[in-house]
Amino acid sequence: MKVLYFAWLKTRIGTGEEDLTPPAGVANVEQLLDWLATRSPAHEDALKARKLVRVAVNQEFAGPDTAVSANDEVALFPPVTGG
Amino acid sequence: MKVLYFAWLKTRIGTGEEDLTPPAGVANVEQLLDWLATRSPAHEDALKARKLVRVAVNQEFAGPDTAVSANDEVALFPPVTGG
Amino acid sequence: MIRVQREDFDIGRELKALTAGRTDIGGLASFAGLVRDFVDAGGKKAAIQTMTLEHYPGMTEKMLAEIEAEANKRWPLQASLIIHRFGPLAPGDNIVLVACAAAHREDALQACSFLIDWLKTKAPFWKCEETEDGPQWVAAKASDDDLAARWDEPGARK
Amino acid sequence: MIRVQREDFDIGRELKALTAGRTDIGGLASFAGLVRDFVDAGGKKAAIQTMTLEHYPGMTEKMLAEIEAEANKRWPLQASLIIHRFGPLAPGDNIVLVACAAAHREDALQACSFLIDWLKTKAPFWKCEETEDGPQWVAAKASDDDLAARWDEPGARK
Repeated sequence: MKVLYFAWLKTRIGTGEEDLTPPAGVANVEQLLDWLATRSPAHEDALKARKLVRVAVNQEFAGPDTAVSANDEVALFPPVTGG
Repeated sequence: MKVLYFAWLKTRIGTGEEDLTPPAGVANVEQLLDWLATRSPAHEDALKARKLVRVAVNQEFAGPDTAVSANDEVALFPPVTGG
Repeated sequence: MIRVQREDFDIGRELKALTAGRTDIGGLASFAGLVRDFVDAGGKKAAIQTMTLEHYPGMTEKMLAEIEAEANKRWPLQASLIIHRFGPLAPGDNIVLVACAAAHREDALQACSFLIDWLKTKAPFWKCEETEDGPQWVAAKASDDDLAARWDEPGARK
Repeated sequence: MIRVQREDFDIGRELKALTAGRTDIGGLASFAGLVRDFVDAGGKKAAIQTMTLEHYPGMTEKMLAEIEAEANKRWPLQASLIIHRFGPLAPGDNIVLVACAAAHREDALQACSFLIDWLKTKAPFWKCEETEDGPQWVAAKASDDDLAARWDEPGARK
């Protein structure tokens, strides 16, 4: 699974992209975020304000229940501020 | 009094501008239009559809009761269609 | 700024002049009205060859200045512009340009809509369209009155 | 048409290209977003030195295309355009341009507002402002959500 981070999530976690193999129990976005938060103190810190974390799965906005699997591209980012 | 005509009022009346001295009884816009309609068959015809005639007195939109006097510039025109 | 002119204008140049050298503008909204080649004439489409815009010199400038002042009263604008042409025009030609610059986009967008709505119902211009059926003075549209009336509603910014 | 690019764009040239050679367009509405030199940072004004726009390549293009398609579904547009920049920008620089051309002005104006409202809340861009207090990621504004929500209301054109 390719996991991307943008804006302050990237800054805090210290990388913009990780290639990961989540454990078997990780089947949706919420479970993925829970698991990511355990990967390092920086991950935990960045994912603390969970309400400010938006997720896209394969470049589509996703909710906590959206399914994720090994070949997905999952992006984590704060609410968008373009325009 | 300077009376100006625009758009189809000008075309139908056959002139864009007249210098006129209305009779004593003409004190407001409605009375002026009534009097103008008597000036020629062309005036009468042009002023028949009174609902389609808009009036400005000294370059301000005016109603039937707006006062008019000798030194005024009065303009008659159809509803505007600019922009 | 307002301008009433026979000659064409360049939209890009006008917009650039409005924001040139400024760094306090967050948004620039504009609307340009162009001459369309077809008109609905009594239910059927008629090709427009030329359109002639007549206006009331003197009152036109006065009304445009009033309309621009009203927009600046209702919204915090950093710059505004109305250019309106008169005389003979061909399909595809520019007729009018309105533009509003503001720190916040919604102010610029709303003021821009307001300017064109009020122009349509308050500026003394009259369009005469030359079609294959001869010249036709364009009738005012009730929908334009409705759009202008929005800005007089109790909830509207004033 | 959509474009995501690092380099600047010329508003006049882009608008001209949208209407060039066409005589069926009645109105052209546009909105340009620019970098402002001041920002409200926790109640006080801070001078912006630069702003950097980060985005999500791939998803950005996808979302802009979806937003443009939605505008064309809701309003009868003859042409539409979204250009959004990324990378480092200075106060006064262009960020974004949206434009809509239509036979009738209200379609062009509404679609233009819609495009910028949806862009603000759905396009994966993030602004980082460099002030004298250091770099600050811009927080999303609730007012932007409200403006975007207008287009989801039961009465909105869909």
